[in-house]
Amino acid sequence: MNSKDNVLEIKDLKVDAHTVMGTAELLNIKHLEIKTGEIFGIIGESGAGKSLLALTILGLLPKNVYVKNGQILYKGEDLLKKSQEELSQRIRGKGITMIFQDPMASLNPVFTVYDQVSQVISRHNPGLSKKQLYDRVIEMLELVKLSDPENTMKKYPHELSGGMRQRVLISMALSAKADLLISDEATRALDVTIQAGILKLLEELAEKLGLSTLFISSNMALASTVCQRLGILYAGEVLEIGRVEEIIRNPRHVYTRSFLSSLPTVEKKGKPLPIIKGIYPDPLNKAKGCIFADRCPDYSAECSQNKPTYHEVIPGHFLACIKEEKHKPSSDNDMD
Amino acid sequence: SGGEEQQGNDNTPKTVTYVTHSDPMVFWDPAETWAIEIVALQNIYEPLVRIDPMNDNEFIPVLATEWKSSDDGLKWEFKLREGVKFHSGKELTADIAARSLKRTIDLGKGAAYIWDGVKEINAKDDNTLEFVLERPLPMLYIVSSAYGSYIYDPDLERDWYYEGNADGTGPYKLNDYSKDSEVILEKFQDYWGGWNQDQFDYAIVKIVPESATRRQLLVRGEADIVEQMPLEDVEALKSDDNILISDITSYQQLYAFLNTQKAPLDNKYVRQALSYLMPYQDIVDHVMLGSATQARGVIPPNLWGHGKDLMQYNYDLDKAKELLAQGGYPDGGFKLLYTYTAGDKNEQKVGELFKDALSKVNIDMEIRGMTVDSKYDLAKATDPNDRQDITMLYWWPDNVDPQGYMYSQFRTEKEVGFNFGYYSNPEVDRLIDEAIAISGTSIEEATEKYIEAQEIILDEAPAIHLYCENYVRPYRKDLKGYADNPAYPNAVFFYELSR
Amino acid sequence: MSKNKNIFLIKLKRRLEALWVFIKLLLKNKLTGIAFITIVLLTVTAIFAPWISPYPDQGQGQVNLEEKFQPPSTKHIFGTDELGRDILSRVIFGTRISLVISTITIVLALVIALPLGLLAGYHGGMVDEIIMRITDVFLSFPPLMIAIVIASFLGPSLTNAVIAIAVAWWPWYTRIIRAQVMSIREKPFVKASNCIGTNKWVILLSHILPNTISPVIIQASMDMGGVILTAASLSFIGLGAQAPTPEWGLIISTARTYIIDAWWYSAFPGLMIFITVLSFNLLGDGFREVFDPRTRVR
Amino acid sequence: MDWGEINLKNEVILEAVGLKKYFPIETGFLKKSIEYVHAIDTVNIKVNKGEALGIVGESGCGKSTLAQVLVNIYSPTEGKIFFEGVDVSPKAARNSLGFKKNIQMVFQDPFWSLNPRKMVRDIIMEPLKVHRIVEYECFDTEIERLMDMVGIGKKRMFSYPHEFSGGERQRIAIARALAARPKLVILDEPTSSIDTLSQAEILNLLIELRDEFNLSYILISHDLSVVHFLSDRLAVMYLGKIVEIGKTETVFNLMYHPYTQALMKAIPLISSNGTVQNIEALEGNVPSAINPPKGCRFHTRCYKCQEICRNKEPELREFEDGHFAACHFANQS
Amino acid sequence: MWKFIIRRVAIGIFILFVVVSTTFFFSRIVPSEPAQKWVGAHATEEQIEAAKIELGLDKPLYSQYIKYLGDLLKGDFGMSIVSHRPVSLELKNAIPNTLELVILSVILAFAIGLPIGVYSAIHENTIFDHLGRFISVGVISMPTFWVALMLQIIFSTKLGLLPLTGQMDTILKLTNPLDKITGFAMLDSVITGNWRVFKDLILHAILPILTLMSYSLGLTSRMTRSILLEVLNEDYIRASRAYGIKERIVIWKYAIKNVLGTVTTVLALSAGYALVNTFVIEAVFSWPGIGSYISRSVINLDYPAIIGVTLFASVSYIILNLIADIIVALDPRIRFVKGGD
Ligand SMILES: Nc1ncnc2c1ncn2[C@@H]1O[C@H](COP(=O)(O)OP(=O)(O)OP(=O)(O)O)[C@@H](O)[C@H]1O
Ligand SMILES: Nc1ncnc2c1ncn2[C@@H]1O[C@H](COP(=O)(O)OP(=O)(O)OP(=O)(O)O)[C@@H](O)[C@H]1O
Ligand SMILES: [Mg+2]
Ligand SMILES: [Mg+2]
Repeated sequence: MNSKDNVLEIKDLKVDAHTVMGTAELLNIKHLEIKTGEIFGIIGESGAGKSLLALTILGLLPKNVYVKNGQILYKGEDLLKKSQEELSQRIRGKGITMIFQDPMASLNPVFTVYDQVSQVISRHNPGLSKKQLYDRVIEMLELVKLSDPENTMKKYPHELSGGMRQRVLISMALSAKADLLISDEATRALDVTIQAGILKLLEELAEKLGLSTLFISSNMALASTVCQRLGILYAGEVLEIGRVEEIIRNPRHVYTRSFLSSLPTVEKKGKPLPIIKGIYPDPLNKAKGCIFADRCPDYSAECSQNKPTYHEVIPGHFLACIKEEKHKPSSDNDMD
Repeated sequence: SGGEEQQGNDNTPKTVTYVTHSDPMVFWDPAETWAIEIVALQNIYEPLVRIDPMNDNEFIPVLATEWKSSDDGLKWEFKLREGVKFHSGKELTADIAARSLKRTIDLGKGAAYIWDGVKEINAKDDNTLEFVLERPLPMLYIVSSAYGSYIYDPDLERDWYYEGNADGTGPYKLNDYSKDSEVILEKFQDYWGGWNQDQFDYAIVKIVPESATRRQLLVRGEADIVEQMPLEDVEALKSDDNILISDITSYQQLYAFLNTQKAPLDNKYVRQALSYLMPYQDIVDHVMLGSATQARGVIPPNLWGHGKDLMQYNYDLDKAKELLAQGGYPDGGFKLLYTYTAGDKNEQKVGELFKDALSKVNIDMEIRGMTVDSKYDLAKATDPNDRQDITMLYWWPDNVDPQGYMYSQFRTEKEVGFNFGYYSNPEVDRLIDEAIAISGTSIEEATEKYIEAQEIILDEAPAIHLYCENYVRPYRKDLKGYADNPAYPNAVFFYELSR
Repeated sequence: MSKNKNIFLIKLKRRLEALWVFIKLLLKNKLTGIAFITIVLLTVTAIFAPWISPYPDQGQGQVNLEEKFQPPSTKHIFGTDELGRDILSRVIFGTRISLVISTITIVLALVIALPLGLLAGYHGGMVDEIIMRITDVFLSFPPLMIAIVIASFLGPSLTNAVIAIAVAWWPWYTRIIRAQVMSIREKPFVKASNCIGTNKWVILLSHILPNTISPVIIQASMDMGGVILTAASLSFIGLGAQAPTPEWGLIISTARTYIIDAWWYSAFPGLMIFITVLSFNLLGDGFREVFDPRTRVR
Repeated sequence: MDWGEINLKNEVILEAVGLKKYFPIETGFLKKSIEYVHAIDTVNIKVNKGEALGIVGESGCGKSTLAQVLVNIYSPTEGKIFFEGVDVSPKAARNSLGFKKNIQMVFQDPFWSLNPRKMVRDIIMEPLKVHRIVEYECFDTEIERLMDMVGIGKKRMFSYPHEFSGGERQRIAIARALAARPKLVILDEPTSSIDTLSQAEILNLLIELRDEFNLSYILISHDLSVVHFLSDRLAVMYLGKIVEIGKTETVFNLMYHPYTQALMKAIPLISSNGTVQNIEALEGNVPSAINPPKGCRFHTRCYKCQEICRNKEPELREFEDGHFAACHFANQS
Repeated sequence: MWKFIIRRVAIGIFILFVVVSTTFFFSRIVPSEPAQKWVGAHATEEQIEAAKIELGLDKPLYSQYIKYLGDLLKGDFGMSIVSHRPVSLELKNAIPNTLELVILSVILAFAIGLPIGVYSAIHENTIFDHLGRFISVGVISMPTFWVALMLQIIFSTKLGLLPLTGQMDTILKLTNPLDKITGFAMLDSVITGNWRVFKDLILHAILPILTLMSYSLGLTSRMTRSILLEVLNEDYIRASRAYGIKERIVIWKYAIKNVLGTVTTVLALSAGYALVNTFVIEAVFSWPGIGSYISRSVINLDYPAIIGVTLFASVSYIILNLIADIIVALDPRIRFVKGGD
């Protein structure tokens, strides 16, 4: 694979945190790449480390969280080697940008929409005249299909509805013309009926502007509607990566399989759902071996000995499981 | 502005600075003043005569130049000095003087009672003032009193004074007053005594509550005279070459009154025992650092009426134990309340030492610092059992006469005034009354009566007589003419000073 | 019955375990740890003052005139005062006074504040309105000012100072407790008890009350310092403790007269106040950190 | 009134008629201008014995308020509630222990649904004590039984809530609800704060328990698949009103109300064969519950909107047997 | 907005009313005879009776109370029992001196404390942060009167750099008299261009200001730090960083504006504390302000004076809080409280 195809490539990334209770191992990602122009989804439960991954890429980790080792290559450059200054100058906004999960919390409550959008635009286009700036703001707000931008931009975030706020945020994220957009559960705080609109917009913009997108979500169904490839994140580790159809129809990791099968779908009504016992791993004391070992129905002693290697099972489909290495995966759907 | 600065330096007036511990300006009306206003007012207002106790009670003419009394002692005449002007420019006349004293008497405030027994005050002519008395009085002592004796302009209103004004005949007039900060006096060009060039243009009374600060101001030369210095500081200042210490015996004596109407101090033996338990020597040595003498009787040493041969209690633990046993408290075991004026370090330390001494005979004592008013309120509670057991009181005379010491503190009272021992002995009352009656004619005879009364008081011990203190006041060596006059406590006569 | 005793023991054990975990967490932060140890030491000092202080009698007021104004030395580590008393002993006995008055004051303030805060927060409506308006009046002024005014009306004494400070302080707790009650009241577990049909007083006392204490503890530990400062200020201006009580503020008030020749006399008691108040403030910070869920990871 | 006696004649366990709940709120800075949040506005529902009624709707449409009015955490502004045919609208009736015992609730927030300062034993004991379900001596046996039932080892009786995972806490909450031996359990988004794997366990448990004790459920969720999975009948709420109610399957298939259609289309679902339905957006924003739109509340966002919709509020009309919808143009596509 | 201000003012007036009434009744309950005090210890019964009439103490309590309220409205706080001068007159002279100290110390505390807090927060858990925190907790843990004494010892006694006490040099006052225009000495010296006096005033004010400042400084920097830390953790700060906004703007524009509201409240609070601390330290510095005034009045139980100062402090505190509230209410988050959906 040519790394030129990849807008982002993560290698051997380990992220830890100091906490009052001790050191927490939050992320441990062997390998992950986002191809130019694709929408790549990261799926994981709450607390899996999705937001942390996004923040690591942008170099915006909270004070007590730090990168232990690894590389994050953005167009071949290692972001982890860059200073905050450089990240702020060259990468954030211009190269990589992000939409946060809570549109209310992500807009500064004491500034108007215009203040906030224009600040981003003028940061990346120094030397714009007042008039030009004004026009650009309107242009950006129109891009995200905000109705009546002239009025909207005079308002404070409180005066906007959730959907409108999220649109403003997207317009800010796009103002700098980045080529990688991270959407961290951009629709989680929105009503379902609004959510669909935002998703459509993201899809459209990605296409129109040629954006690569890292789409973070906890909702597999939602991610499946927009993404081309999916990565399954569990307790900070990527267990499986593959094309959407492959992941949904033919999941290879026990966790992915259990996850899908435990979803109460229409067809399963009334029947007992298959159950996976056990609890989500505690980042403060993680298992040495496979992270899913203690809940895995296929558990055998060696699972808790070593970390499974991360390997490609079929082209473009990666997996971290000792069992699957041994028995070649069957290509049929073995879900109930 | 450089020139301006130069000019400022050239014109620097001659100033003298006297630093006091609290704002002296409380009562502005000269008829009313009877406390520390004296610090400033003695320089603004003048009496007829002043007394110099350091010089065998010599009387110094001030506004009066001559005086004489009739043979029966019931009429006195004072000749007023001529050409005396008020700061306002008004001329002093006998009529003004008479009316001002009458105003003082009529208002009845402050120390007006010193004129008790004066029947009439007349202006016989432009500069002769006549007093007609009910009984013979020591008139010179009265007109030289520190309070209540000022001659002022009787036509001015009380309100005018309280707006912060003053108008007297004294060498200095009021220039500026800022509360809690300073009183500035400026020389009165037309003063009858005239001026020489060494005298000061301005006299500043600066108010600095912290003693440590007062000391530093003095050491740095920013102050010329300071008052109310802790004796420890005075000790330290003695080694400073630029500073002299004025240390004179005063009339100010400290008493601890014992509540004679409340158990257990209603018992004479217990009171005597307490008198033996007071560590007099320690107090003189360590609280007063030697600037005091142990009291002998009620009346201080330099005042007539003092008994040189009166008995003194001294610290004697065994005797105290004996007396306690006699009084029915062989093991102590009671609790006393000691009240003093909050902020008075000496009274406080006396309390701490006394408490320590009492603890040796198993008597507990609570020391309570109170504001003057609440201390008096408690001392005057209707039921004697609600009152304190021991309370501290300083006494000093308004004029140089022992009457106040005896009459106010130990004569039977219907309403509690200053007799905080609540002491009542008809014999003592009789002696005091007789002494007062004859004090205008024969000081010797009066003294005998007073001594007799003191003997009884010492035996019955309604009060512990602690010490007569010295007025100790450090001042800059280059200040000339400074002499403390205990008859005018805390006052400094700036006119006499020069550099 | 033995089974009940058993259960009681198990519960006690669990509670102690929880406390132990809490203390361990608290001590993780070095500064908090030091503060905690300092406070433990101060408390021990206060309790065992007569045994710890080199001259216990002098600590309580016995004079020793031969040794006035001794500078710090091996014999008198903090020097002596104007009556020859050992300042170290005075300061040690002062620990007792400061800790006792601050504890009493805060307990007193809480005794007033708890019922009112609970009532206002839980009941709401008119009761709440009245209680809150009263606290508004008090909260409109710095506590020291209220204390000065009250103490000057009551007359100077340690007891009156305690009363005055408590009067100045309770509204702060009322407000904290009320806010906490209002937020806890809306929590699902309270609603669940409601559904169950638990008596509302039981809900208030056994569900809501225990959950209001953490902010109160944070505030109280900070206030221990605040009260010590206020009490010292009152004593300093003559509205608090009376001689020869070894109250720190009073000692400094006396000592300031001798500040030029005997710096140790005012410096050490001041330092003692500083250390004590600082420790309580740091402990309060530590409590806040440990109680704050954001700084803990599940 | 004897609540212990079951009224056998009536199959309906709970019925609410014309239920309204307005929350007064202070707007502006002066207290005077009090406005009302019309959290639920004239709602009629019935729950039959042994049945699970699902309620779905967007955030803020009044689902939780409805639940809390039914269990008497809030008193209704208007309307009547009947439990087993008995009018429990008077305050005294609603507050009586007998009524409270019969209807319990499980809350969404797994962290705050249990008192963090109490041990599991005390938490589960609370209803036992209040309702004297068993003798005092048998408390521990009963607690062990309940813990066993929801699948928490009885060894953890003396643990504090924070020592459990979200899923486990929800089970303890369920155990507490069942300790009172209620007839109706209201579940307000019982699984939306826990992970998918634990959710499956809870759902299974709920089904098991229902069968075992013949419980009735009201299940509130915004996750359609959960509601579909568990409920027999389904109510769709919009801005404090029920816009469609009927058998779950029917609602899913017929979707008489345009809002139901929009809601269904907006939620992506994975079917077991791995197909993912595409989602469609509904334009416009949810209007404020303080000043709900006149006429049909949905008219501001409805593609079918006509003049009548702006003026006249549609009634719930019965379309199939037991299937109601409130739309003027319900059966015109 | 206006409604809000009116409501707050109404509450303020209500609080004042309560304070006035309580102090009034307090001063009548306390067992002490004002008339006796008025005329002094030597006075006769008749004089006391006369004084009672002069002071209006012969009337029933309620009419005394009404008269008292009426007098207050006219700005008449009564006569000082000790000095027999109108309290309002004495206050009029003292207040500007105290306010000068309070205002300057609060401004300085803000100007220094805010940057310390910000810097501390930005560099969380670094040495600087620890130091900054320690200093800010430290200064609020020191008794102000002790700080005053120590500063005097260091800067005045030992180093001799600054004047020990007082507001200005007396001799300078005689040679360069200062015209009273506003009553605020420093302001007057600036207005009249009297620079020598100005310099002298500043030198005298340094130590008291430093003392008063210490507490406010600690409070401000502590508060700024903790709130800024909270704000910096907010998504909108992370978001603006993610858009590549310059760090300087993120902190000093985006974050700080969210902090200012609370810090303003703290500022009002600390101005109140500074005002009350003058009660303790003005005597130490012989500063002719209301602090010296009340500390002496307290010793003398001069109720009219105590009440006068209390009322002044109350009014200032209430006004300060009002201003803080209004500033906070200008925050759009609060302004649009109605808009929540
Ligand atoms: N500052 C921090 N210090 C320590 N641990 C943290 C910190 N921030 C997050 N974590 C932990 O890291 C893990 C991953 O957090 P993260 O916010 O990335 O989860 P997420 O997948 O985004 O979850 P959600 O869906 O709830 O947003 C969690 O266990 C969380 O507790
Ligand atoms: N105690 C209350 N006081 C005032 N308004 C309230 C109160 N509780 C709820 N509301 C309002 O009532 C409306 C309905 O709230 P409710 O919690 O019932 O919605 P919901 O459907 O449960 O939403 P969600 O899905 O977000 O839980 C909302 O607008 C809410 O703001
Ligand atoms: Mg997240
Ligand atoms: Mg809800």
